Amino acid sequence: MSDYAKAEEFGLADLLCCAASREVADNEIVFAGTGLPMVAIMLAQKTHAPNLKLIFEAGTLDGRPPEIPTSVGDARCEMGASRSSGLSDAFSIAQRGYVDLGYLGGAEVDVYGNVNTTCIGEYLNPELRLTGSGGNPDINSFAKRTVFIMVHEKRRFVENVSYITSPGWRVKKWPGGELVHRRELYGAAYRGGPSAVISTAGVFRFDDQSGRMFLDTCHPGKTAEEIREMCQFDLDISRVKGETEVPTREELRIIHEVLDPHEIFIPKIKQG
Amino acid sequence: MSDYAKAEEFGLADLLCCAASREVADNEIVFAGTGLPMVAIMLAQKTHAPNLKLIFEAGTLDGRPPEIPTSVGDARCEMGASRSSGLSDAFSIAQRGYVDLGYLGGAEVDVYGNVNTTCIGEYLNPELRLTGSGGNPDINSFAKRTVFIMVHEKRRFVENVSYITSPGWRVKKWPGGELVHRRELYGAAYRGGPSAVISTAGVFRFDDQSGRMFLDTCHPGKTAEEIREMCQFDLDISRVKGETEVPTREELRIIHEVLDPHEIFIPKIKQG
Amino acid sequence: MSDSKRITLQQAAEVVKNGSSLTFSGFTIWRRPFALVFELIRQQRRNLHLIEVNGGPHTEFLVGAGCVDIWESCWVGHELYGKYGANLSRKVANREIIVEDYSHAEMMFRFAAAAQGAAYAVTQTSLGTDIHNPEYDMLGRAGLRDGKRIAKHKYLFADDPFYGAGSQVLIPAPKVDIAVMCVQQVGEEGTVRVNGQYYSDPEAARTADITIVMAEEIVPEEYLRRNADINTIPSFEVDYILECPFGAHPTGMFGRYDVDGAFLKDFYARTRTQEGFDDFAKAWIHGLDHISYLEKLGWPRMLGLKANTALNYSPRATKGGK
Amino acid sequence: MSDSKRITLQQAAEVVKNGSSLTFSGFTIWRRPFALVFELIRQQRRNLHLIEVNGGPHTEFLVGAGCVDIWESCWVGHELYGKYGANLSRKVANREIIVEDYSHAEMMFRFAAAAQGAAYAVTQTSLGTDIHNPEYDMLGRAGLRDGKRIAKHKYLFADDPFYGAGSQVLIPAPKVDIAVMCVQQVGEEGTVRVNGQYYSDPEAARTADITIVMAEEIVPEEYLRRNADINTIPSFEVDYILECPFGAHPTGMFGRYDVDGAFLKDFYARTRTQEGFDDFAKAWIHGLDHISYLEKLGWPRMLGLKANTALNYSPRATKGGK
Repeated sequence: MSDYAKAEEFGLADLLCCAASREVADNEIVFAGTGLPMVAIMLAQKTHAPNLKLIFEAGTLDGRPPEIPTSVGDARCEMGASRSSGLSDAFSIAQRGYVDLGYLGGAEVDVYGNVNTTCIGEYLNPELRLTGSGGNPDINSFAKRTVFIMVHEKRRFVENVSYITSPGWRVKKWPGGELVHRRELYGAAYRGGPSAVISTAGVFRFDDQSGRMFLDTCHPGKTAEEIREMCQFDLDISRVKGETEVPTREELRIIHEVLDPHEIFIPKIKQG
Repeated sequence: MSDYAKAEEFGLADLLCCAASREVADNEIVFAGTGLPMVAIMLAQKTHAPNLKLIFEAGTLDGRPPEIPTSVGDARCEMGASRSSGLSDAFSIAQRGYVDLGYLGGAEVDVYGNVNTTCIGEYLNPELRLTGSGGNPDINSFAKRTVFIMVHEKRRFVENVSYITSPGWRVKKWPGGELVHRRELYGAAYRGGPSAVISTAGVFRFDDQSGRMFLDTCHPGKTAEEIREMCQFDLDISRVKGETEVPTREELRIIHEVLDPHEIFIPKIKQG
Repeated sequence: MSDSKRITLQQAAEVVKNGSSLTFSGFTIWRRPFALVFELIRQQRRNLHLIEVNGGPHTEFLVGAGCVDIWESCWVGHELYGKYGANLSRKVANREIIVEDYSHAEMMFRFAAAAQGAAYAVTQTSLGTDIHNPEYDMLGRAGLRDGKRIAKHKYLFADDPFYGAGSQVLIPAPKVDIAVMCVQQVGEEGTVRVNGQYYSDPEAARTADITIVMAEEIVPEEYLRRNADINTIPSFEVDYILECPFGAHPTGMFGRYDVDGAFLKDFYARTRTQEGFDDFAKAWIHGLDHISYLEKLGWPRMLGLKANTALNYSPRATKGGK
Repeated sequence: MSDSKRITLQQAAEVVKNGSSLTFSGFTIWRRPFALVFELIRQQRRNLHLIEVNGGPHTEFLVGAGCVDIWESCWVGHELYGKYGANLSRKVANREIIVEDYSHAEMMFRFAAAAQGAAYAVTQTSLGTDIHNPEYDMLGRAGLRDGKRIAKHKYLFADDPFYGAGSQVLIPAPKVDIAVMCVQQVGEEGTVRVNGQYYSDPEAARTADITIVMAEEIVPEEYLRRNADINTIPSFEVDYILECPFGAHPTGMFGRYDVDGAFLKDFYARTRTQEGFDDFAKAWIHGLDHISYLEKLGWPRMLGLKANTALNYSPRATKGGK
């Protein structure tokens, strides 16, 4: 039996990190970006999935960093790696179909799991230009499953994102731009799509048929109704399984003592 | 003044090697295949073109082998190289347009400099299947100039080769197969073509307009008329400049004492 | 052996002309040729067209200083030291710059195609996204697709004729005038040895018509040629070389020094406005040269960033955590 | 860490089924997985489809033994130890094999595309040659272009739509069931370190659905991971590993042993006829295993081929000169 931590012993970032970590199975090949996804996957590597293979976009393959790299270009990424090379290798391996799971983030997500990291507002007249796509659409196009980790605000959970940076389950068919199931567009390259969104409110999954998001579990202290109110679209809460599994004390120890002792990505919870 | 060797001091292979070596200018980037081309280019490197850059097909870039490699895959290729890698690098560099000169061989050549290394006789019913193309068409497609080194026999110097393995000045336009100037087919990738054929009889070049071969120089002891008789096509001998420049004693010393002391590619001439 | 490829930092910046298309070594906040970027700003280079597999702080400096007309890439930011590219963002809002968005893999495959001498690449990434929205072809909207230095189309779709694998995205190889690389070692004849991840450096150097290499150290060519299989870029792809220690600061360099997170955070915080950028540039770029820039940074700061040679990173560097 | 990838030579050969498509490590007469090739001949594997960037002696052995139905490549021979592939030549004359000819760069770019997960490559090589003669599409003539494991077209032409650069050759990525690699070192988890030129090995491994690595030595994985930047193939691309010293003989291996030129010359001279091949196979393949093969070769021969570790080749090896 797992030794679960009490509510006051962990923060939201800890919860997200542990929930994300549980999305991966052992022996899978995982592509993770900078930040929380990196902590989540390294946590999995040090708990239930010791044989997962980690690919960083900048070019390290099957690395085993002893502590968290500050970004995927960091020297730490290379420690214990099977091969260190460059982006051509990383993206070729991904497009060739090796990747089981990708961890990503986003500024906005819509009901179909389309994610926007490019701009807030109209692309041609943006309120705020963001970083741009990075590898988000690529990892999401190539991997069998992707998991998004996001801050949950009503303005971020929308019916349709203003700019699809990264493809969800129903995407735009050009030149017309009508929404179609991604299976239609990707042909032989179709391998899957977003399998979960882990927000600061709950865990969400997608209906096989409609491709629409539904609520899977609520984080402790949140009700399904509250979470529905935090979305601009009509969130399906009929399938809620219960509460999101909370971190164990061992997971918290690994996060804060081994992986991120300097609180680069995950702050420690100060207890009374 | 160069100290030229006397007729009895060198063999045909020596003459070919020196003639081929003289085709390259200093600082050029050269792509050379296994065998005599390799000796020729390394001779140039050790005489008038110390700064030429040598690329071997298997993946060594700007190598400076102290002695002749037995093939382009040999460990010797890598000695003193700027980079050792693989075929993708070598062919990418070539297609990108870095190569000034390629040295090649062939079983048959035609009046337009098309070369056959694939089969003798009809392709669909061959008298003899040969090695196949290797990199011959590629180097010939990508380099600004190519030099062919060949055994001169009448059956090898033909009006049209039975199979164009490597493109000369007038090549086949598919699907019809009519002969057109290579400039028409290569578009932006057009950089040049065969600049010389060095056979065991003489040195041949190509007319700018017609793309047809003409005799440039005769090897010592051969007349232009004799050489014309050694071709199945009507060889233009109106522009002959004289005799092929013979090897110097220093060149012979480098070939036999430095580059190929074990007579792997070039036999020593036994005198008196 | 051959004529010297050595030039000075000033001369290197002069190789870049107003209107040149440019690319760089490195990845986000790693191994960016900052000393030369600063010199370009000092020399007030204008109308640059940056074509980058990904951007970073160097992009933000060039954009903030008004050097850039077109930015063709997929990402700009400072990783954990600054969420996004505030200077680019400001210029986009003011319509002072053209941004052409591709995905990261698209940019990588475009450079891989160019480095291979191919006209275009074939991929199946990012289908269904707004990256392929025909309304968002910004170079096309600006009438700049002349089919010479800028491709006639941002991309094209084509069905796979060989295996019926479905819709393919054809993306043009970029035409790049100059690549500026920032690496650990270069030999006198131009051979480059990159330590650690080489990112998209080999493709960048091969794609560009002219390659300038800025290195922590120029080493004897013969030293590098003793181990040809660990070299990264061959001699003949490099046109100019210069030695410039700590030339990547404030970005990091594997085995040599870490990212200066505090510097980047400060830059990010202070350059949201043009006035802020101009002040920052006055303090850190104008009136300085590379040595006086290092002197201004000071020994304690630089020693704190210095990588441990067993680890290849600095265990002392404050990572600018949250 | 993970379950062992180790198998025996016999088991490795059993991974290859009748009808499999196969590719190999190496280049012409270097680093060919001979021990496994011999075992395939012993096990009488049939109907193989070889797809190779280039062929060599190993092709000649498999073809001579009747294992191969289709050979798709650009070159076969023994370099200076035998002018051409006499077994292939004989089978071509007898119409006992289908040969699909591409150019060397086309084969390389096809594998590079496959390794990148692209459906096809775009190139401008070999335009105007009979390689593109539509009458010479041999898999098409045989009705084998099903668009599944064999592409619907040998190649297609298309005009460059981006820069008007003219006619492009589109060439399909190959579908390869199994790559058999012969290298210096493999780690217990599959990481491969190739010393010297890596030829087209990285692309071969990534292209194939299953990759078998035969190494001179299996080394601790952790040893290879101390220097990730000099490894060649990542762990997860490798499915099976086996240790097989001198497994490339009679071909050579950088840093370990030279090509056995005398062996190849003898093979070339004696296998012009099928009877000659059968005699040669009786003497050197059937009834032997890898160790008895080495014993038959004998110590003096193998010590003569052994590479000098400073030079990476054998200064003693007779090169079989003219």
